[in-house]
Amino acid sequence: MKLIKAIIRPERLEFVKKALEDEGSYGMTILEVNGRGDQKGIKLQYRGGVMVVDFIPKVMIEVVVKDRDEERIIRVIADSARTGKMGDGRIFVIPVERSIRVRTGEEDT
Amino acid sequence: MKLIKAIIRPERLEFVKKALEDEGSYGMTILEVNGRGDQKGIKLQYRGGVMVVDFIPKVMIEVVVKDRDEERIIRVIADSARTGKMGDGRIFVIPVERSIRVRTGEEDT
Amino acid sequence: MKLIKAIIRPERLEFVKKALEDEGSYGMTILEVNGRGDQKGIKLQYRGGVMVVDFIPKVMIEVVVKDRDEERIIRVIADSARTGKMGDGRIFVIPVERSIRVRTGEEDT
Amino acid sequence: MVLDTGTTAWLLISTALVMLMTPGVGFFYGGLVRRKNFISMVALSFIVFALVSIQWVVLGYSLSFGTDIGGFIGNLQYAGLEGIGLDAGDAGYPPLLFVAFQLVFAAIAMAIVTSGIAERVKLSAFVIFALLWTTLVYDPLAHWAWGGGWAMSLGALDFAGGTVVHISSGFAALAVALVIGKRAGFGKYTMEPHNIPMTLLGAALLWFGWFGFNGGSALAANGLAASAFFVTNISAAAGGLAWLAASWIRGKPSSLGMVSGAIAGLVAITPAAGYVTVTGAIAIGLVAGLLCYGCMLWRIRKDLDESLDAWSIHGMGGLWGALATGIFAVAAINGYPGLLEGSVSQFLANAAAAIAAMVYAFVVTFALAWGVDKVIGLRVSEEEEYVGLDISQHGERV
Amino acid sequence: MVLDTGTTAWLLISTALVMLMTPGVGFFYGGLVRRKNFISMVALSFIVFALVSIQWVVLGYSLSFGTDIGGFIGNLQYAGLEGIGLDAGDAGYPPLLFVAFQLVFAAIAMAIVTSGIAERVKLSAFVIFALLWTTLVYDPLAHWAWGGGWAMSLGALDFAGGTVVHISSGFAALAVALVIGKRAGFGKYTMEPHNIPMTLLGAALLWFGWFGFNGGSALAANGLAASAFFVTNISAAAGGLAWLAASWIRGKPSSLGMVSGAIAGLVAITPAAGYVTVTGAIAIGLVAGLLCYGCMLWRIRKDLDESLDAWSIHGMGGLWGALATGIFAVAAINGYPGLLEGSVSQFLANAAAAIAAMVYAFVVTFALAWGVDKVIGLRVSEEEEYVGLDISQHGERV
Amino acid sequence: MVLDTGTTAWLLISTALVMLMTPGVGFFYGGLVRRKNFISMVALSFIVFALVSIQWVVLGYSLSFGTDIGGFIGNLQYAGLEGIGLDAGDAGYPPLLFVAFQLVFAAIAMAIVTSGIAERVKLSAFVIFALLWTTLVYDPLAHWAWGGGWAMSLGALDFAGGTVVHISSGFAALAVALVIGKRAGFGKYTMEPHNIPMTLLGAALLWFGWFGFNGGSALAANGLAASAFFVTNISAAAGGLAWLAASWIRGKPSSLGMVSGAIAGLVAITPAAGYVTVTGAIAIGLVAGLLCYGCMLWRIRKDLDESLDAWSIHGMGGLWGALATGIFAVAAINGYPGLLEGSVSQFLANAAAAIAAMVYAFVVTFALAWGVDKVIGLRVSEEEEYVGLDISQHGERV
Ligand SMILES: Nc1ncnc2c1ncn2[C@@H]1O[C@H](COP(=O)(O)OP(=O)(O)O)[C@@H](O)[C@H]1O
Ligand SMILES: Nc1ncnc2c1ncn2[C@@H]1O[C@H](COP(=O)(O)OP(=O)(O)O)[C@@H](O)[C@H]1O
Ligand SMILES: Nc1ncnc2c1ncn2[C@@H]1O[C@H](COP(=O)(O)OP(=O)(O)O)[C@@H](O)[C@H]1O
Repeated sequence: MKLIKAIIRPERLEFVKKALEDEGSYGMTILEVNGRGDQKGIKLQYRGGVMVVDFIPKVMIEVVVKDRDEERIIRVIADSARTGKMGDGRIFVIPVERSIRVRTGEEDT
Repeated sequence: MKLIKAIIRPERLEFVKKALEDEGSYGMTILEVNGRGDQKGIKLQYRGGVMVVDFIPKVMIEVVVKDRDEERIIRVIADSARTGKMGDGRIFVIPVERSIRVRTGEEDT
Repeated sequence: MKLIKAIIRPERLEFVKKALEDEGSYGMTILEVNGRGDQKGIKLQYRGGVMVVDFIPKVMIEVVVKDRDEERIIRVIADSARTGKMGDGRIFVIPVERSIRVRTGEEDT
Repeated sequence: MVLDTGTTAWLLISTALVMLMTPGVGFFYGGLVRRKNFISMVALSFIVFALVSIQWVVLGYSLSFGTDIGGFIGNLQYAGLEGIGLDAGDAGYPPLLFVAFQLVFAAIAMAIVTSGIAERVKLSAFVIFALLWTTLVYDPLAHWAWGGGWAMSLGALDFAGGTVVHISSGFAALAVALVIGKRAGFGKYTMEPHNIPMTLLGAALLWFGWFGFNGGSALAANGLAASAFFVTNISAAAGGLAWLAASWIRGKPSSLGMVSGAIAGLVAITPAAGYVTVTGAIAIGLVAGLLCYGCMLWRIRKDLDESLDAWSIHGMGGLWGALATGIFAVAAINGYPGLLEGSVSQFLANAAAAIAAMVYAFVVTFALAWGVDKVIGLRVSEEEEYVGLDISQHGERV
Repeated sequence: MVLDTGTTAWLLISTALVMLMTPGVGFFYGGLVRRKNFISMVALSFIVFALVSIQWVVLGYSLSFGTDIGGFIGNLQYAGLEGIGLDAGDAGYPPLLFVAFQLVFAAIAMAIVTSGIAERVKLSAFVIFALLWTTLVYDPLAHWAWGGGWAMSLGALDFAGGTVVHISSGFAALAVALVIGKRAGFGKYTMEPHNIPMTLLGAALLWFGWFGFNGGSALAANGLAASAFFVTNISAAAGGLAWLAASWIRGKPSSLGMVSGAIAGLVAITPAAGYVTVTGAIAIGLVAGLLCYGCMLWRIRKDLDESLDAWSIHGMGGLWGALATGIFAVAAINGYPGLLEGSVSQFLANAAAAIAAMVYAFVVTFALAWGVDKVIGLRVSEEEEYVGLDISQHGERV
Repeated sequence: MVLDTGTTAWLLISTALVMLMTPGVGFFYGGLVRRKNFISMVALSFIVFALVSIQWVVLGYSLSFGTDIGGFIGNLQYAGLEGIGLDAGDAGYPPLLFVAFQLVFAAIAMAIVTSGIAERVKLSAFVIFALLWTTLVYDPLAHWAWGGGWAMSLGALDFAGGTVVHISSGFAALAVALVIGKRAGFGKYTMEPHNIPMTLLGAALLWFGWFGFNGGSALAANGLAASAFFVTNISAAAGGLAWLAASWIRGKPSSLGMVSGAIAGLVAITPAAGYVTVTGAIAIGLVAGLLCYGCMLWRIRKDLDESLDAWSIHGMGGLWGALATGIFAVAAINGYPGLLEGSVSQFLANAAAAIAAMVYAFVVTFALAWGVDKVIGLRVSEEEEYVGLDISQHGERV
């Protein structure tokens, strides 16, 4: 299994949720985070000066998927989260060794 | 080492904390998250219509443990977090390669 | 690639950000968390009794770096986050298999 | 009589001050519940205020202040505010203003009751329950004490509503809590107040508004109003410090203890505000702080989920206040001597009125709640309670 | 005339109550926007209040209440408050107090307009726009209705500013929203209110302050003030319940519906408060709640980003109120019969004044906003909007 | 004298308005500190209010307004409010009401002082310090200016407490900050305000309450009250805009700058409110906004941890106000000419009183704080400070 950790724009969350649902993928966890990427923050001009807003609110989505779904889910998230502008975010894939359901104590495979 | 990432019901947190303490496991980090599981959200009936509350507040616990403690800690968390109803949550196990103490800069093994 | 997950004191965040910037590392994600470490919470004396504050607000920094930067970034974070007192925090290193840019859909390597 | 513009101004603003107390209760309660029910608590206070406003015009004022029927209730002569004038009336201010001033009291009493059903009440059932309660519990009690009912004839004193507003709502909250049952998980895990600053804000608005509540009840801008105003503040201060000190001895001096004690002091001085001296007020406040704190601890020990302590603070504080009025009243203030000045009869009249109100409020509320529960169900489903009333009842989220 | 201390006291406190409404609007709006613009909305209310305070002293009062020029505007005789006395004046209270009372009305009108530019206005441009608007839109409208202008001569009734404050600000918000354009992403993704409790707090302060707004407009502490006070509350209650019920039928009874309806009721009763009975007020409030709810739904369907619904609530609620005043006015209250008592002319006068105000406010605001936009740009850059106005305009963060 | 109901009504409500300012200070400060100390700041304001309420009854009023002893302090004739009547008194309102009105001033002064010890004071020590401070600093200063003390004899003017409340609390905050020392980490990392909206809410309550503070200080509902009310508002507006503009030039126009400037304007107009014209008030406010902003920058540059700027805003704003009263007083308003009308003596009297109060407040507060620190320790332990006062002092968490 893999943990797909996507950091996206908050305003794209609805689209990503919808897209994942359409793929039949329901389980996921959402975290409110702040992030800074390659753009090094947003530069605002004012009165001749420059102010850099370095951390922008983002949403982090964590989805654990079976290995065979990895590629598909990544595409779904990337496509639905995309606006094409700086700050669209990243997706990281991390290996997951085990997954246990608390309710039953059973292990998913 | 392993990162045990458990997503549980907020109201079970006290029990899990207590149970981990009894096992002598103190280090942990807690995050407030929102999640959706296999139940696909909670359905509420109203006035003939149906409203789906898809994200429910959950607590994510992250504990990094030695390999030999993995199984024990998973059991402790799963048992103390369980209510037996939908929404009890998941536990994921992720490999950790290194762990460093900031205070000393030393590496735990 | 590696996910460097550092849990530090909130008041050291500015220093860590600055230090990472000086190293040319900009991308990172920040989460507000609560944590408990080996110190088992802070003990407060009052009126003969003792009250244990077990969870203290911390900041979690997640940075994904190339393998060759791992050591350097760990040192930078550890050094800039250190006060030398209990509660300075931990750094965990987790393997990352892939990293995708949402904007372009391309994979970093 | 000639219109007294000063008194009219004071009653206008007092009415506005008391109005602000109803959302004040909403924020006070809203901070104490879990996050998922915050909006629900505040919304209930607004809904109560609107419902009672309309009910008061249609029926409530007349039932409370119409010509007495058997000592129990008023007749319907003023239904729809028939015949209420805008002139100077008998007392130097417009009779309609008296209707307004009394309206805001009826509203806040109902708002206080929401303590007992917090985090689990079904909104539709609540609307019906609220209309029944204000009509069948509040209006008769207002009539008894102020509208020419038996308690008034007996000479029981209730300056600003210790019995009418606080005993009634406090014991009603207890009754309805028993009918609706405990919150899911009560006693199994802690239910911490999710936003203490909002509770403190509510407390500030309540303390502020209470000057209109008690000061306005002099129904004139005069020395009596000033005295009621002053003792109100002092009793609040004494109550707050007493609870703070008591909770300090047992552990930490919490801010919630400070404001709970202040409200206990405010409740207890309410019936007494026009009859006691500053010294009496300090005594009343101190006892109220300690007593209500003790009642709250007892309630928790007994595993009663009267969730936000309307019973321990308003119910028991109101009971103490009613008795204390009979004890500490001083003839020099307003012509009524109490027990300490030798008037046993005053004390007995007050005790009788208070106990009767307590029993009536508890029993009738219990019956009403039971009936509503049987017919349409007072409580949300378990799923709805789990998700929280904000989402399940209002479709909103903090 | 001899100074009437009761009336003076009532006007002093009424002025303070209305002052509190301006930050009340700030919190009401602040809770409705996204987190990144919360501070901005509240800050705008404070800035508006300060700007209008100064403008009113320098020019505004005189333009509004100076000797009439052509039915359109006042002259500059009172510029800098020249010749405004502290004595009893002609009406038993100090003329300067009337200036203060009117000042807080001018301020809140401008604050309501910020609905139309929420989350995207450039602060520097807003300051200029605000000064122009209050001078060229608000001041003439105040003059028309109250300062001896044509609407007043015509006999149009506007007790407390339904036309002057609400129609003007509501239609101005619509006009400026059209000029500034939609928020980035509007219609593409949902923009949920980020802090409903703060909106409820703002609503509580508005309801509270409105007693000064309408009650104070009697300009005396008397029966008329009491009547205005009473009908204000009842219309709010009716409006809140109407909107709540309507939204319940369509889905969930939201707390925002409850308070939006209450404000619709408050807006609609504003011009009528001194002329109608309690029954009239219930009708006015009920219709206001339903009408404004419908207007809001229409606005959303039409994809108009008049973001916080000043148009549907203040604009359309004010319009309804102006007409309703002409319909429901009752001679027994204040000497003016309305349509239901057979006075067609009263209805027509009110309709004419309301429509003129609507057109004037819309057109002139549109022109001003357009001009400011051309010259210095009314809107922040896309980047700034994305980050939010709190950071980009104020350098602050919630 | 005959009771004047209008004046009585105005003083009743003014007292309530000023009462609300104390929690207002709590929320203003609470938003400025870090999250972990939010409850603590608000709780301190409630605790102060309760403590001072009791102290005022027992001792404070008499020390302030009892028969003069050597120009320095009042005697104990009114201890326990002995002999304070409910009749019309000499001035047309009940003497007890004057006691209440003065009480709320004493309370807010103490609340302002908490700025200097924010986020690090030990609650038990604070309780003792507060009782000492109000008795040994506030009461004498109130006596000097208003109770028949030397400053009053000298003819120094302090309409509503610029010296008594603001200079005293501002310089006291500085003194106690020096004794208690900087917050751990001060200067090492930024301590950002954690909840600016709550600070804005506090500011709204303060601005609102200030109408009672200054307007009520006319001690009558008349033209002087109206004038004091009006100039209060204008000075606040001018102060807010001045600070906003100054901070805009240096960077961003922050909302905190807007409200800080408004409070600076309110502070500075306080002593002058009954003596100056609208033009004077604009000048006073503008200078206050700029001056206090400058003082704040200076304080930060000097690395002084007078944490929430009571010194720069209340202390220095109050000092400026006291001098400005001596400069801008106009005989036509209230019979007192100032420097601009040629009265050097008025200016000197005011300067003398202000400087004496400043020195007295600073020195005595320093000594008291030092004493309390030596005996029981004014500050929490490092661990407690690190966890925050909410948990360590109150056992509560936001
Ligand atoms: N190296 C990284 N490690 C962890 N998080 C990152 C990293 N780079 C980017 N992020 C996260 O992704 C978000 C979007 O990244 P950004 O570079 O702004 O997007 P884009 O790649 O479209 O320019 C950031 O705000 C941050 O939260
Ligand atoms: N595939 C997944 N990836 C990430 N998080 C998940 C996944 N499935 C479930 N979760 C998390 O676990 C929580 C509980 O899951 P749920 O399926 O509701 O419990 P149960 O298995 O008892 O039905 C969810 O709210 C979500 O936060
Ligand atoms: N085993 C662990 N698993 C997950 N998080 C941990 C673990 N141990 C510590 N932490 C996190 O690190 C933070 C700091 O740890 P702590 O032990 O207090 O620091 P120190 O090592 O300096 O004493 C904790 O608050 C917690 O969030």
